[in-house]
Amino acid sequence: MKSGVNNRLLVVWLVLSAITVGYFWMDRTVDHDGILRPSAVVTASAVMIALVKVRIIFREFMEVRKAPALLCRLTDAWIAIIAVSLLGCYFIGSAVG
Amino acid sequence: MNGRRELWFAWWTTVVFYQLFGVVFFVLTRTQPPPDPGWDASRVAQWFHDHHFGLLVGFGIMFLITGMTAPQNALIAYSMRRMSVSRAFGYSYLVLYSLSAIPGMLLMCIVLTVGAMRPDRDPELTSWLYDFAFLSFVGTMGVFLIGSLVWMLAILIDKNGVFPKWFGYLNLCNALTEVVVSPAWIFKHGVLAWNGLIAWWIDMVVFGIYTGVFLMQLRKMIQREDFGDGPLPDSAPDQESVPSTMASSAS
Amino acid sequence: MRRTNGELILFWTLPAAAIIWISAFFLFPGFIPPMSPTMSANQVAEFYRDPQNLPRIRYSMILFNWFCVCLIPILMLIVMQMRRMALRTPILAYCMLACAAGGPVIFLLADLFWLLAAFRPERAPELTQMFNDLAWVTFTVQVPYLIMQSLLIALAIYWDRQPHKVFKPWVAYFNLAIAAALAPAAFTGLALHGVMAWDGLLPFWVKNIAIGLWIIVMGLVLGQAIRHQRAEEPV
Amino acid sequence: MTDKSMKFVPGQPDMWAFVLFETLVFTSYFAVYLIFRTASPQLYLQSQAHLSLRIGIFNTIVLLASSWAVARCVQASRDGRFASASTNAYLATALGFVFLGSKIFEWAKVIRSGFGFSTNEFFMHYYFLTAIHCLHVLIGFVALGVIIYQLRSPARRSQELVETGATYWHTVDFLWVLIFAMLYVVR
Repeated sequence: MKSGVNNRLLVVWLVLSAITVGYFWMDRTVDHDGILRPSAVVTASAVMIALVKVRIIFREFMEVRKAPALLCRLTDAWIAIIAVSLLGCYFIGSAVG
Repeated sequence: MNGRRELWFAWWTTVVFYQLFGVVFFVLTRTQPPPDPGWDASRVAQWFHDHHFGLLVGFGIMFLITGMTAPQNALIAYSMRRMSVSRAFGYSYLVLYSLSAIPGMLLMCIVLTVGAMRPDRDPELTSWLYDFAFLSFVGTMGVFLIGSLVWMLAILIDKNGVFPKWFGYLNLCNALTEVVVSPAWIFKHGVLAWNGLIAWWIDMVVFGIYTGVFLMQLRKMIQREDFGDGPLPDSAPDQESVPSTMASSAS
Repeated sequence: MRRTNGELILFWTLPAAAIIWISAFFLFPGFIPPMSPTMSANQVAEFYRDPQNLPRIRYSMILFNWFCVCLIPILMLIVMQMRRMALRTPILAYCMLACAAGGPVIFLLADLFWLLAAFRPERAPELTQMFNDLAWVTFTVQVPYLIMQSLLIALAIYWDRQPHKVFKPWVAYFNLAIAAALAPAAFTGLALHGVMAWDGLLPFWVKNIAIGLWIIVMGLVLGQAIRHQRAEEPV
Repeated sequence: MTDKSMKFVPGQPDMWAFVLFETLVFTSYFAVYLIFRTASPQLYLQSQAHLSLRIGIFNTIVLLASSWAVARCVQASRDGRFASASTNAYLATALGFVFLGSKIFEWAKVIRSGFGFSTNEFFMHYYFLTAIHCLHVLIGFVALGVIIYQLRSPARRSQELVETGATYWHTVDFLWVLIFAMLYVVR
């Protein structure tokens, strides 16, 4: 039972690390011929992937999974707030600028 | 014998002080939100010209009332005296925060008064006074930083339950704003300048929340105070029935 | 033989310090009569460059630099007396402690500005004038903690409900009057001439006489209170 | 295991208040950064190209591993396996120092390439965000120290404090995940 719990944590860490390494691939796809260009798709996916990782950390490492519903909802609400503010700032800023 | 009224005196003085502080800095002198650090000398001279009377009257009021910061520091020091921690915490806070008012606020009031007094002064000198004033005001950090950390530590290790622990952690948030403001010494433009989005606006919101919360927490503490030295009761005692040791010679 | 607690020694430093304060006050050539804020930059520079004035400015301000903080032990003795009053909490004593640090330090700042102005009188007159302004404004507006101290003492006496009060009630009224006399000095920035200028009736004469009077009167009642305390308390 | 049926808040709920508040503060920093970024995208893109994504990913994985160690520490301590809990706490601290060292290495590298705090807007944000996060890491060492101190003596061993310290350390971790995405990946 105990090792089962610890294996779960190991899997969580492996998943998180794999997602992180995935950024490599994402970074490569945007640039052609070494020219840097802004990309709303990359930005939006980077933010969303980061938030997925944050949510996994909340749920698994920080044990929100086992916590009362209030804390679950609060952390989810916070992730929504972060997503809305970051993407909102980026897209509104891009539209205005 | 009413010990609580001594505490209420300190609390109300603090509340009134913050009201007046807000009026003077945000309305009368217009020094908050702060003007631009990137202005050239003639624009700075123009600013002094535009706010001549506001500055002189506003800071006159500050010179009159800055003493009202003393009861606030005293009350916070008293809150630590009520905790299970050493008296050294309360005394440290008292000294740190009493010290902080001079470089952290009065110096600005004095220097801007000097700047506003002589509109015919060489704009280069006026501009130096302007920098001196705002940088001493926003750039006095250590006393507030260490003071907040002292209060935080006292709250976190206290066993008498004077304040909730989350309020201790909030002190850490306030202490961090003093770190965030430090680039104001380096940047004349942008979000980290003394009027910047991060160094001023976000810090001000955190400080505003912190101030509001600590006033409420001190209020609660006074309501619950039983003048003993054990755990602070959750609700207010009806009477001050606990025998007084300090005032026993009084009646 | 009673144990020496040193309070009387601290108390008797007051007359000694007062003599030094008074001599330094009269030694500084800018106090009698007070320098006018309407002096031009060149006049201010001349004042500091005058070989008659320069040594007197420096020596008087060095004296103040040494001894202006001598007020702090006296304030601490007042704090000790406040702790004897019939107060439930030490909060007023803490307030006094908080004020005690402030007052003399503001004076110390003014002292530094004067010494800076006098250090290189050959500097551009505008700079000397600016330091002189900083010194005079700081010196004149040093009232906030002195006002608060007086109000705190008055409040403490009012709340000190016991048959033998530590300080008599008239001391409270006296302190209120002093606080009122100090208040106008806060607004000295508003005028370069007239009664409100830093050399005017209210910010200079009334304020400084009030401070002097407060030190003398509080010194006397403090001495009395300490004597009573020593008579009352067992050896 | 009774975990499924028993709902509990890990550590002091008070620490959660701090975590949520501090997350909001950081979100506001990120929002400011993104707004200014969209105002001059080329400047940010070209400056960003001087950062090494490799070091960023390495840092992220190290900090994730440190978080993982702390999570193991909490579970071990809850099961009464204090020796294992201590080992994991030390491991987390060591990984924290690896992160710190690699951070300092990266700063030194960027400074040597001629990009300082006041070089341009991007690097201002870069140094500001990484430095304020680094400060949180340093405070995190105090939290880890509290955990280790709690585990060392049978007389103390407050599970609540262990969990509270762990919650703080995970916060340091997920804030870095966000900062990493902001500084290294966002386009």
